[in-house]
Amino acid sequence: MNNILAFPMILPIIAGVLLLFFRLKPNVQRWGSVLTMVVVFLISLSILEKVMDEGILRLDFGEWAPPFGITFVADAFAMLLVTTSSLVTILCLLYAAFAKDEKREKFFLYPFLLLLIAGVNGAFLTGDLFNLFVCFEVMLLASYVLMTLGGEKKQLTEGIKYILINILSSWFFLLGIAYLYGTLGTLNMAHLSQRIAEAGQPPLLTTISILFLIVFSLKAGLVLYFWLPGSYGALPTAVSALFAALLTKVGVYALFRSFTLLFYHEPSITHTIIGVMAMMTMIGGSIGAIAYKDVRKIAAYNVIIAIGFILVGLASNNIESMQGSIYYLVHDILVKGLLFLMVGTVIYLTGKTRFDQVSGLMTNYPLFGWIFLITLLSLGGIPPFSGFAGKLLIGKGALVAGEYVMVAVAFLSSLFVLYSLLRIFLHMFWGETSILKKNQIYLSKGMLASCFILAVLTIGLGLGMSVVSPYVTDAANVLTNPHLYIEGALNND
Amino acid sequence: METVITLLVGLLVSVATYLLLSKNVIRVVLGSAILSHAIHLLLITMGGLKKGGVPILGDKVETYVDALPQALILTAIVISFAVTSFFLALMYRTYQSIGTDNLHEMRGTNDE
Amino acid sequence: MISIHAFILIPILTAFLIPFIGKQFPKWHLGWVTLAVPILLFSFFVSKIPVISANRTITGSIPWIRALDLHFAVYLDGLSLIFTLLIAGVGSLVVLYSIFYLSKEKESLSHFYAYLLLFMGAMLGVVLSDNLMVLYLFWELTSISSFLLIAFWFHRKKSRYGAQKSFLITVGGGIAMLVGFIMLQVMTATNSVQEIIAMRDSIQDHELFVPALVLILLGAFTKSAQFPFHIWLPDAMEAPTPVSAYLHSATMVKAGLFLVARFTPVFGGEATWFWLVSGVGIFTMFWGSFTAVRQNDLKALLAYSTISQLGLMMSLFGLGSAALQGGASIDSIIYTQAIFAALFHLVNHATFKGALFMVVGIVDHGVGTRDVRKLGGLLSLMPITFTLSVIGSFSMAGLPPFNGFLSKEMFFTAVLNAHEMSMFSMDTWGLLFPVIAWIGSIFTFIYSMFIVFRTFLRPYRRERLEKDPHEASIGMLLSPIILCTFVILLFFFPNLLSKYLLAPAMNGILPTYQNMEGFIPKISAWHGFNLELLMTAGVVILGIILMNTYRFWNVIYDLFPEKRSLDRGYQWLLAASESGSKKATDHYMTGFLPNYLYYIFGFLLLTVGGTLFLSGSIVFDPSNDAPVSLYEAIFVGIMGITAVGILFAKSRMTATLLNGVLGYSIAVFFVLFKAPDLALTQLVVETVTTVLFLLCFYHLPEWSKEDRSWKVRFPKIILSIGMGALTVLIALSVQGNNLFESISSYFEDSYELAGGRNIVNTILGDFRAFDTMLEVVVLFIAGIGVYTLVKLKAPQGGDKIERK
Amino acid sequence: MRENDLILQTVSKVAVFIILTFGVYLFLSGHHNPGGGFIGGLTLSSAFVLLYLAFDVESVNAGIPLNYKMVAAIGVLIAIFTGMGSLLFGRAFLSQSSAYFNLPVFGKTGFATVTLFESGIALGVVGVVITIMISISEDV
Repeated sequence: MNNILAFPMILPIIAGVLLLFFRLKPNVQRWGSVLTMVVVFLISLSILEKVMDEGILRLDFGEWAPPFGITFVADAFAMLLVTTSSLVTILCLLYAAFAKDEKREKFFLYPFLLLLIAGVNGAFLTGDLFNLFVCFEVMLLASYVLMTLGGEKKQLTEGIKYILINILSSWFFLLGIAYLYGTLGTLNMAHLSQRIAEAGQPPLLTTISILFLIVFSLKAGLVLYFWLPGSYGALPTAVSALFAALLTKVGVYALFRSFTLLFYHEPSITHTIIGVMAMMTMIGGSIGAIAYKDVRKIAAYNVIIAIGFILVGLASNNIESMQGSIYYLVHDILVKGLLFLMVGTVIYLTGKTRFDQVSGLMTNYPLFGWIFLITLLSLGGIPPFSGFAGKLLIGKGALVAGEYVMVAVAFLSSLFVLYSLLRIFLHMFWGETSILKKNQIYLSKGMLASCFILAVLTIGLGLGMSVVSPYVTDAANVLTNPHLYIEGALNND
Repeated sequence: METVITLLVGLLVSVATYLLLSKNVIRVVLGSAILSHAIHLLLITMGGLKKGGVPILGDKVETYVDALPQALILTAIVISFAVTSFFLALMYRTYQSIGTDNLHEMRGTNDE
Repeated sequence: MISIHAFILIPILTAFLIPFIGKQFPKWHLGWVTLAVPILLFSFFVSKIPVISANRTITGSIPWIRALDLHFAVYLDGLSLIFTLLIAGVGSLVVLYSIFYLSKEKESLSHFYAYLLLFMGAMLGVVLSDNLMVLYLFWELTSISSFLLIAFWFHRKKSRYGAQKSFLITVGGGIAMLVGFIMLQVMTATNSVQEIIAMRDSIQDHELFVPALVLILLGAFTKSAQFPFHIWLPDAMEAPTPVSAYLHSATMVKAGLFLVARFTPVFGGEATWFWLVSGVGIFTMFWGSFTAVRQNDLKALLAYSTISQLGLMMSLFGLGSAALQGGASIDSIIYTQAIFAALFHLVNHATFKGALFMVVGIVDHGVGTRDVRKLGGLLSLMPITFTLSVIGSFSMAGLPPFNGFLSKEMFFTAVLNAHEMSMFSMDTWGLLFPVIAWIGSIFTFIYSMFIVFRTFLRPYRRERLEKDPHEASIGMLLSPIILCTFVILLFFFPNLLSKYLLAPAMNGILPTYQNMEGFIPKISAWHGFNLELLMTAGVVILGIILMNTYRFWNVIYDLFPEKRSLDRGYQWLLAASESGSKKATDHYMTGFLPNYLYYIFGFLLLTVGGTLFLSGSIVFDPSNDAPVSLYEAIFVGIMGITAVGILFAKSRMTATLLNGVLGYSIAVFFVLFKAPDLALTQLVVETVTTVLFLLCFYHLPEWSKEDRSWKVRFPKIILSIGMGALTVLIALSVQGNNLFESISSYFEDSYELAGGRNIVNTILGDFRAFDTMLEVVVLFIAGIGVYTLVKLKAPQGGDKIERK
Repeated sequence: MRENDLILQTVSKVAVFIILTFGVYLFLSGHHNPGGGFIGGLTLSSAFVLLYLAFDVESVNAGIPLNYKMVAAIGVLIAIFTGMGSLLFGRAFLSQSSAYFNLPVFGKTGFATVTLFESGIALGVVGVVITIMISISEDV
């Protein structure tokens, strides 16, 4: 019994609901939510350590043994993501606390953010397919509200699209659950895995697995990313950063879980499709990233490229590529958060959204400019920043798997990443400054602090990647050996 | 019975899909509502129909119908209620704000 | 051996300290602080000459990411020693020169020296790393520091343009190289270059061997500005001149050569390697010199000349790699001499080209322009500078008594030997090498002379210059003087260099040839009347003629107009890919939701349906079905009709009510299907939803008609039927495929287990209480969400970017 | 909204009581018969919905001055904290338990944490549904 496992999800919910009672006390809201996430982060870290010591942990809600009750299962993969997500949430909340968007703060910005992260953490932890659906809904409902919070026209119209596509994918998810339950008669993921293995994944199950692939691809933005660029462009900075860092990652997580734990018997069908989709995503993202001058769009398409890149690891389906994907996921959560904070801050400082409308920010905000350069290099996977290890291993894994075309697309896409962001850097940060000193908007140290910390993290993580290695190795080990997960999630002693 | 209901579900899905592809938001919402109905029906069908008594323990009945899908559907109904009501409110607000319920007019610009 | 690591890190750490020193001690000239670093490095590496020339190597390793086999491993052998000395030596001179070149008042010196030191450390890292990935790290770091230095004056548009170009090309090449490295690692399971060299024989037949080779060469070619990637180098001249002298002629651009030399033991002997390296090299040599002649900007001229000289060295490395074909043998030893020539020229080039760049910088600094159309007659005004330019240019042109003569002669020897090779189908193509080399040398001669004649001789025209010309200060002259001294010294004492530096480097590149007779030649200025000397004479004679008739034949450059240059091609490529991408993305990212749904449904039908049909998993087995009673059938009929009715509803009110009917019918079904809880819930929810629908619709307009044209309707119908059919087919197959008993029989003991008789309710309240709890959270979010949505309205006046 | 719907209003008053009673019944009987927190809560709130339809928002609000957002929040908190109660006894999160008491009037009464949990659910549902209704109808 590991009640502590429930906390990464429950604590934010409690805090979120409690903060409702402090509607007109913005400081309580701000620092209460930051504090909550700090606690959640520390708890997640300790769970992660415990997982390393004791192996996979499990919490049976209501003490109903699996597969009958709902369980939370913490393996290193899930916990790494929970920990990283909580960390990036702290920084986004910190940014929001200094950005002081009082209009939204009064309308429960922080409770919704906390509920969002609750859903995210729940999705990472749950060991039950239907509960995954419910956790998704917690996250999605919160994201729907955040998407439209503020009521600006663009938020509303983009919100309608975002929400409808997600509703659709939720119903497909339910459809998939119905089919799976009809065939296998159970909902616990480990139990499902056992039964699928026993049945040898007949063609029907492969078909159903493709339905799940579509569902999670919609969430992850794999090929079906149509909702993504528009909606991310309509959000306030801190929210967009959190969306970019987390929302798609939950879909990615679900893809990894379902195709390593459940449907891993027919990789020649499923993983081939994933590979093709990953390439399509990278290509679509790459051309999208250089197509527009709107910095938010550029950033959004960069999210898409990364999704494709991470999925190369799943498609290649070996231990190296899995490790690579996990490294890259951890990196991407942090750096996408950073990128969106940077982009949002640029817009805040200049009031302009297109990079050709601004120049010379380096002169006005030098430290900010350097952080942007670091962001750019880190996103491009340049060592010694945090993206390198993942990039390296994904490449290696794909090569070992003989996926040469995929390797080519993946590494070309990182050139597009660099180019798309380099354009922003060259135009907006270099050049003659277009802002006079006296008209310069003050960039508060608090807002800069979040960016700075994330930048330090990407460097520190890059240099100190060996700190993360044991967790990643362990996580990839579980992903490539489903029986480990099953043992951890089902054994009753 | 199962086959009949499945066919009905198929019909509902078709209708829902057709509505979802409309450019009028109201039609789209109706489509989504019908889709959720269809899936709830399908979910209960997946547990097998009328294969026993009402799943309330009593002395008379020996077997019960599969109760788990019912619990899931109950959850799903509530969730779809939550989603639908939020979406309705959004639609209403959007109309209030931009004066249209036509998706074609909600395309947004490409900013360049 | 920790010390070598330390010497890589010292410049990098100092780079980060420099801005702080600058702030703390504003009176200090940062150049002097900086200068200490390369001098320290230089003396350290000089002190290693005895060890290395005794044919030993120094290694050391610090773990970085063990799980990935990433170690900060260093390996100092003869090859890397030459480079370290160049980096530290030329580095010292460049820093010294820059102290007088850059104004302390006007320029941001802390940035300049920080970047320069960063580069120095990175470059040392490149030549000293034994670990592929660490090498890559430093490789990209050189690109980045070069990027920063090129854009040192970042308010200039051209600087930014040049910086972007060099970044894209060199970092792009670096990424290719990285893939090549990963391939090597996949083949050999190690990241250590030396271990890979040892495994050479076992990987030669691997299918990734040639791809890895090509990709690594891409890295080398982009970095060393080989055709057609050379286009970044001329634009890199936007950097301050000391940077051009240092990075873009003496050191960074030679990283590609280093890479080729380092990997010669791995790939040498492979035909692809030979042809790519020597072919691209020789053509670059020609193209660079040919283009250099037409330049009017002295720095551009030097840039093309650098390209040409890099090509020359590249081709020599390529020709020399032939010696490894079929293993080391005394017959092939003659080919190794190409590599020796390359190494020798590498040093020579650094001396004379460095000096020439500094000379150009002095001219630019003194008169305010580098345009040869404005310059002329500076001989009397700047006599020392003139002398230095003569030494540099004549050496570059390959004239005695300067070091360039020696290596140029050896170059001719090498191409002539290559012509006689019997492998790689050289018997057919071999003649091209001496011919192209010779033609290229003629152009080299011409532009070298241009530097001297156009700048210093010709009539002096004051009115075209911005400033009064004057001889530069001794501080500025010191560095080029030292370099020119080397130019001359190396002509007279080349064998000293050969003994202490070139020989160990040769052993590093071609270890299998060590100690063989004739492997290390004796360099002599005079070796009798032979073909090489004849070629040189021809170069001089033809060169002088062509130089004097330049205005008659320069029309041939019109064959290569600016419009169709590679540079324009690059610009076009960028512009076209941007506009093409925009077109493509706009095309499908329409912002129109139904379009997106089309894609999603279409993709779903394609993938799921495709799998369903191709895997043949469709099963239909109604034997287990429960019976259908009449009134059930009627209800099904009603629901069907209601559903279809919605499609044809004229008003949205009708549609909403029909949807309500649908919902209530489902409630009835739930009753029929023994699900009273569901029926109740469905009833209430449907009621509340319908009320909500009506509330919201109250103010909405009547719905507009959909487009009824078949063009719109047809795909809709197809997709709808497809989705319905797919759902049914899978559902039926699932029903025929009940593989396992459901777990739910467990819940039938609900009373004993959880004290409730209503199984569904017990599941909700106990077995799966967590779902229920979250469900309420979902509902809660929706409720508060509706509240915020309705209450929080954006201020009137349209979208404002978040700023308040 | 509508002033003259006197009949509707009268009927509503009666209906509301019936529905309310029914809702409470459903809520309580859920453990052994059809019903439970959700259904009870939904039914209860439908009674309120009816009130709002029959009368205007202001007068209902004047009659029942509650901040329904807070009701919903309290409901959610009750549900969660019931779940967390089991932590105090060293049991897993959301472990339900029941005990029997001999109460003076009701006799032997079962009290299960489930009931508390479900009351949280019901409260949450009521709060949310009414919040939604009020928000939209006030705005209209």
